[in-house]
Amino acid sequence: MKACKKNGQYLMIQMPEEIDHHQTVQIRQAADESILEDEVRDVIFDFGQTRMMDSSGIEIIMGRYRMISAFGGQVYIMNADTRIKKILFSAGIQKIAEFIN
Amino acid sequence: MKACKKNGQYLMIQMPEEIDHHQTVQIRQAADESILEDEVRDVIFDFGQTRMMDSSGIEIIMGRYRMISAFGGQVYIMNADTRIKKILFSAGIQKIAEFIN
Amino acid sequence: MAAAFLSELNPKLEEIADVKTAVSEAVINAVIHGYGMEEWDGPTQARRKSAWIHMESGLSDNVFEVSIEDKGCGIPDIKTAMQPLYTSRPELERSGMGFSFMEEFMDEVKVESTFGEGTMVQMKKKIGIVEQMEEE
Amino acid sequence: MAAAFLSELNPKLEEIADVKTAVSEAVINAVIHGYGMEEWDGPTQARRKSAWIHMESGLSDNVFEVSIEDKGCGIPDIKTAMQPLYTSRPELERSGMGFSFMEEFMDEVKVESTFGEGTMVQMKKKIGIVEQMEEE
Ligand SMILES: Nc1ncnc2c1ncn2[C@@H]1O[C@H](COP(=O)(O)OP(=O)(O)O)[C@@H](O)[C@H]1O
Ligand SMILES: Nc1ncnc2c1ncn2[C@@H]1O[C@H](COP(=O)(O)OP(=O)(O)O)[C@@H](O)[C@H]1O
Repeated sequence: MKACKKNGQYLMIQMPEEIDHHQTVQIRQAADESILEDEVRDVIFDFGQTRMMDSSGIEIIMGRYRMISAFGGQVYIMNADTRIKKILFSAGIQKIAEFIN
Repeated sequence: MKACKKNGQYLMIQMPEEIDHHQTVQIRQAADESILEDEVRDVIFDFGQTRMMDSSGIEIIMGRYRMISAFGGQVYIMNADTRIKKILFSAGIQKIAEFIN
Repeated sequence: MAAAFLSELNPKLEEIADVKTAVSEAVINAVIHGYGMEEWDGPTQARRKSAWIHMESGLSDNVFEVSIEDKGCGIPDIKTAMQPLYTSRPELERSGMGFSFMEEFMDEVKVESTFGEGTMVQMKKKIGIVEQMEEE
Repeated sequence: MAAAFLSELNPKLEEIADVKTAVSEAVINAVIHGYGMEEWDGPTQARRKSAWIHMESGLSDNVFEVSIEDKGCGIPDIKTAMQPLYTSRPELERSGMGFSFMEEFMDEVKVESTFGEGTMVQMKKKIGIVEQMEEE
């Protein structure tokens, strides 16, 4: 998938402008393949382009966290704007993911 | 607007993933300001991220063409995928705009 | 809304974009032409007016159906309205391609309208036909 | 659909995103919980089943209203269902935050449901309040 870039042990996932269930189904498939096959350790979600997100955005982060945390992996969240941050915080994502910039 | 970049006489407009009426209202405002204030000559629409487009995508191109062609300006279309190209062609956009790559 | 249904059927991405485009055309037509909302001058006037759209969408037998209905001004002459490039609002930068796109992207488009009373657009599209044939 | 209405009122971009999010939650709930479509195994089964969603949205007096109705399985206990983090489908990677997001982003959320018959979610939100006050 175009939206995933692997850099060494990191999987970088470029989140779309609008995150809903339909979008996350695709991202999830691609991400899980990458995590399993390439033995990725950490996952970075880049929300730089994202303007709208429903709870499927929470689900995709929590799901990837469950997969990789068992093996010592860490989830990072990048470039989330104030609105997206507020949504992520209201679901307690700061407890499982680290916000970078 | 973040989506507009000026390079000399060009105005480069980054089209969103999904182009509908709501999106084009915003793009139009920003583009027209730029065309009028900065005396831009040519306009480039970059469809590289676009996956879905309704007829408002046609309208925004035709409208900008009308504004700038009177002063010798030209409209270019960049990075449109097969699907978007098909839509643009079905509306005859190739008669007023030049497709680059 | 359309995408929510369709994504469960593993359709081609193109099919989802087709349906979204067609629905987008019909809804914006209801808002702009049916209710003339482009002229409402923001919240002040909205306080005095109201506009309703009724949308029903469903899936049965692999066919996605959607209808979009408004109680707006209606279309005096449907045949003319559906012609490519025809628009009653060129001043609004309308392309006149709305109905053409609906017809291009859907398998079936039916328009019913009573001038002064409202408009209903019904559309159908078969989804995931390729897989269906392979499975048989 | 919601965006089409709202954009004519020059709302804040946030307000549009809020409404889109809330509608998205309600629609996907109808599809996944109401009709259990996540289990339909693609087109083959879709040929035998059907699913319908009814959506009505409108604007009057600056208040955007939307209702989303399905004829799916219904909710046995609405109070439990609406609790943050509650989901009946953890195996599907559902977060249980759907209703919480609807309540967070809209001014009013009402849920009616009859077990075995279907569910209706009605939501309201005032739009463009800032401008309204300035104009008065
Ligand atoms: N829901 C509607 N209510 C009233 N008139 C409509 C409606 N939908 C379409 N029309 C009429 O049909 C014409 C053609 O529509 P369309 O092909 O979508 O082009 P456009 O929207 O660009 O004008 C419109 O200009 C308008 O006069
Ligand atoms: N339209 C519906 N039909 C049937 N059950 C529903 C519907 N909407 C919600 N529910 C029930 O309410 C629960 C909570 O919903 P929600 O807060 O959106 O969380 P989630 O969708 O993540 O499970 C769901 O798990 C489901 O059991």
